[in-house]
Amino acid sequence: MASSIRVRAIANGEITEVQTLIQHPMDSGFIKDDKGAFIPAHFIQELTFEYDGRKVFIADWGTAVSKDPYVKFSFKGGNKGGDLKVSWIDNKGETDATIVKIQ
Amino acid sequence: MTTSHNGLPPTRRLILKGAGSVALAGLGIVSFRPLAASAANDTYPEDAFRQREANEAIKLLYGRTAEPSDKVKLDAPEIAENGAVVPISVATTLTDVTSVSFLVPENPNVLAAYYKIPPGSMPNVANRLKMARTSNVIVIVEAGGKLYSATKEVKVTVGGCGG
Amino acid sequence: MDFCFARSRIHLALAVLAALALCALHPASAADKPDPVADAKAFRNYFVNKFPNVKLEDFVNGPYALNEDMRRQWEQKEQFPPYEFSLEMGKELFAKPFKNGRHYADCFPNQGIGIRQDFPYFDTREGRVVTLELALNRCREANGEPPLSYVDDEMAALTAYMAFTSRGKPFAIKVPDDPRALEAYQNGKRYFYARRGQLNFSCATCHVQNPGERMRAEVLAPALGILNAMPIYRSEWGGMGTISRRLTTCNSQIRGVPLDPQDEEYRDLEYYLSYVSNGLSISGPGARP
Amino acid sequence: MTAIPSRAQMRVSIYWLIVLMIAGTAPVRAAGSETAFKASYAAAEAAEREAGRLRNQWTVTEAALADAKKAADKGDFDQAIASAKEAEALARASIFQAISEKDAWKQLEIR
Repeated sequence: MASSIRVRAIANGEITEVQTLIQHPMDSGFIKDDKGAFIPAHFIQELTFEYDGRKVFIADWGTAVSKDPYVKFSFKGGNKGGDLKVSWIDNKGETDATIVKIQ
Repeated sequence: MTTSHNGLPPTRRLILKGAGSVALAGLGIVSFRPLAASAANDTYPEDAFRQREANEAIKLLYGRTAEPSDKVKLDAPEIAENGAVVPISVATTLTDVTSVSFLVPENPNVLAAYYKIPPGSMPNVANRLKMARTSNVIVIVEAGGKLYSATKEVKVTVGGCGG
Repeated sequence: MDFCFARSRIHLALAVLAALALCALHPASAADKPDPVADAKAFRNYFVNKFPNVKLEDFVNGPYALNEDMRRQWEQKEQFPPYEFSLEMGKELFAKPFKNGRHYADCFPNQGIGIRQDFPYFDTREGRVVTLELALNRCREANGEPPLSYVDDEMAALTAYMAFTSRGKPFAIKVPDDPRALEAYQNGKRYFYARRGQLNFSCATCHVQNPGERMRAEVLAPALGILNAMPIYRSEWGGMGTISRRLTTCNSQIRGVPLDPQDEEYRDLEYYLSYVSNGLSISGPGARP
Repeated sequence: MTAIPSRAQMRVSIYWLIVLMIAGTAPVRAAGSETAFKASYAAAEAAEREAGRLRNQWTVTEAALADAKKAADKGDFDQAIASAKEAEALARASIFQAISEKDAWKQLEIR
């Protein structure tokens, strides 16, 4: 299975800009299916970015983050070719993680 | 399947977290403000995410109130092209920012996202949020231990006629 | 909202009838021989004159060409478009061999890369319009695979990938010198302008007379360039959707019972509508609210 | 191809449609019987089939037919007949639309 996580991390001088898109339903629990039953909430709760052994960004998400969620942030000190680790855990305890090279 | 990011299976991680706080509370070490998270605190603010009132969510998240500030620039559309995916971002000239949160008071759960900004990371964040209906969007920037906010109304035209 | 004014189906039907009765008093002029070249010119001129501030090549971006606030949202989403996953799926599906070892690529010129702008075409051997969706399923069937649903994710992903490899290439639809081709073209044109459904709308009611206006929550796209962006990822669908899916939902929205996907009338419609956008670039897969 | 109706024919069909629609909206005073329902339903179905042959059915017609059937299954024949008559009126309106649009579409064409 391909990773659920897509990352673009680009270093420009001392600042690295990181954009991430994750394949996830982000079901809010407030939507009904075709049969009128509520689709249970299923959403990423925490998304963590680590570089060089330190956390550079932590996203805590609720049910209002869009399907296939996206987030952009930037941090100082990232080097081209350095490893950025991205991982998430959702409310059902499912997880995924990936490591990408900063470009 | 990959493992959880701290190497523990997720259920175990949650149990440990719960057990830890009970134990510490029992020893009387922790004053009862476990929900007033800061960037150093890694817990998921579950209760804040369940709130239906913006003030309640903010109180649970930070334990204090925010002041509007023109140093917080909230960018959101006038009219959301679709409430399912509304691009919203914040930028600020404030220094020592430790967290950023987005709230949508008209959503069933008002707190949408809470971002912890460790030292060395920039206080500029863009994300895409769901909006159930026309609402203010509130962004709160926590900087130097104080809270600053900006608010903008986003119109959401819901498709269909309700029937 | 205009769409909601009539709870009573009967009252609306009466209104429709009144409108139709008025139309009947002014019979249309006699049909001339179809002239696709003149049609395409008139079609383009109409939109260029209606929207003098929109660059011709921007019409392929649909409502985003007409509405600044929406355009900004679109551009922000395009930084990392939500259709990325569908596009990847399309690429994988396209490369995956059939059970007999052959590939989609074997069914198309140039291995299927950069050819979206040539669809639909009129097959003079069979005497009918062949769309890209139809060609993909025929390719499957010729290789012993069951056809895909025309309205599901896999077909959407495949056509998204094929459109993506064709971005920037101008539509190059041909109406060959064959009376059947001209007839198909004319049939597509008729379908485009004919009113249908209880709301008594034609395709043109929305996409010729009212592009840029809001209908329910949507800003209507101009008909010029509308297929160049197909398939489209719609936030409303939370996924990529084919031309077939869009046409059938268009019909339901005006309270008409949709035809079967890839029905002759839909294929002819696609033929006509693509032809009159000749020269405008493929921009698909597109993103729409 | 069906012949394009003359204006006189159209006027006749408009007349019938209005009659049918008034019938469809007027409350049925006498208790509806199953036999009366079957007749109304068959007429509605026939009209909807004709609309299908002209490739111009309306979703609301289908909904009214389904309503009629549902009411009949519950034994509410007054409601079932009313829905069937509504379905027939809608189907006839869609037939009329299809026939008149065989020519009327040209008025919208960009030239």
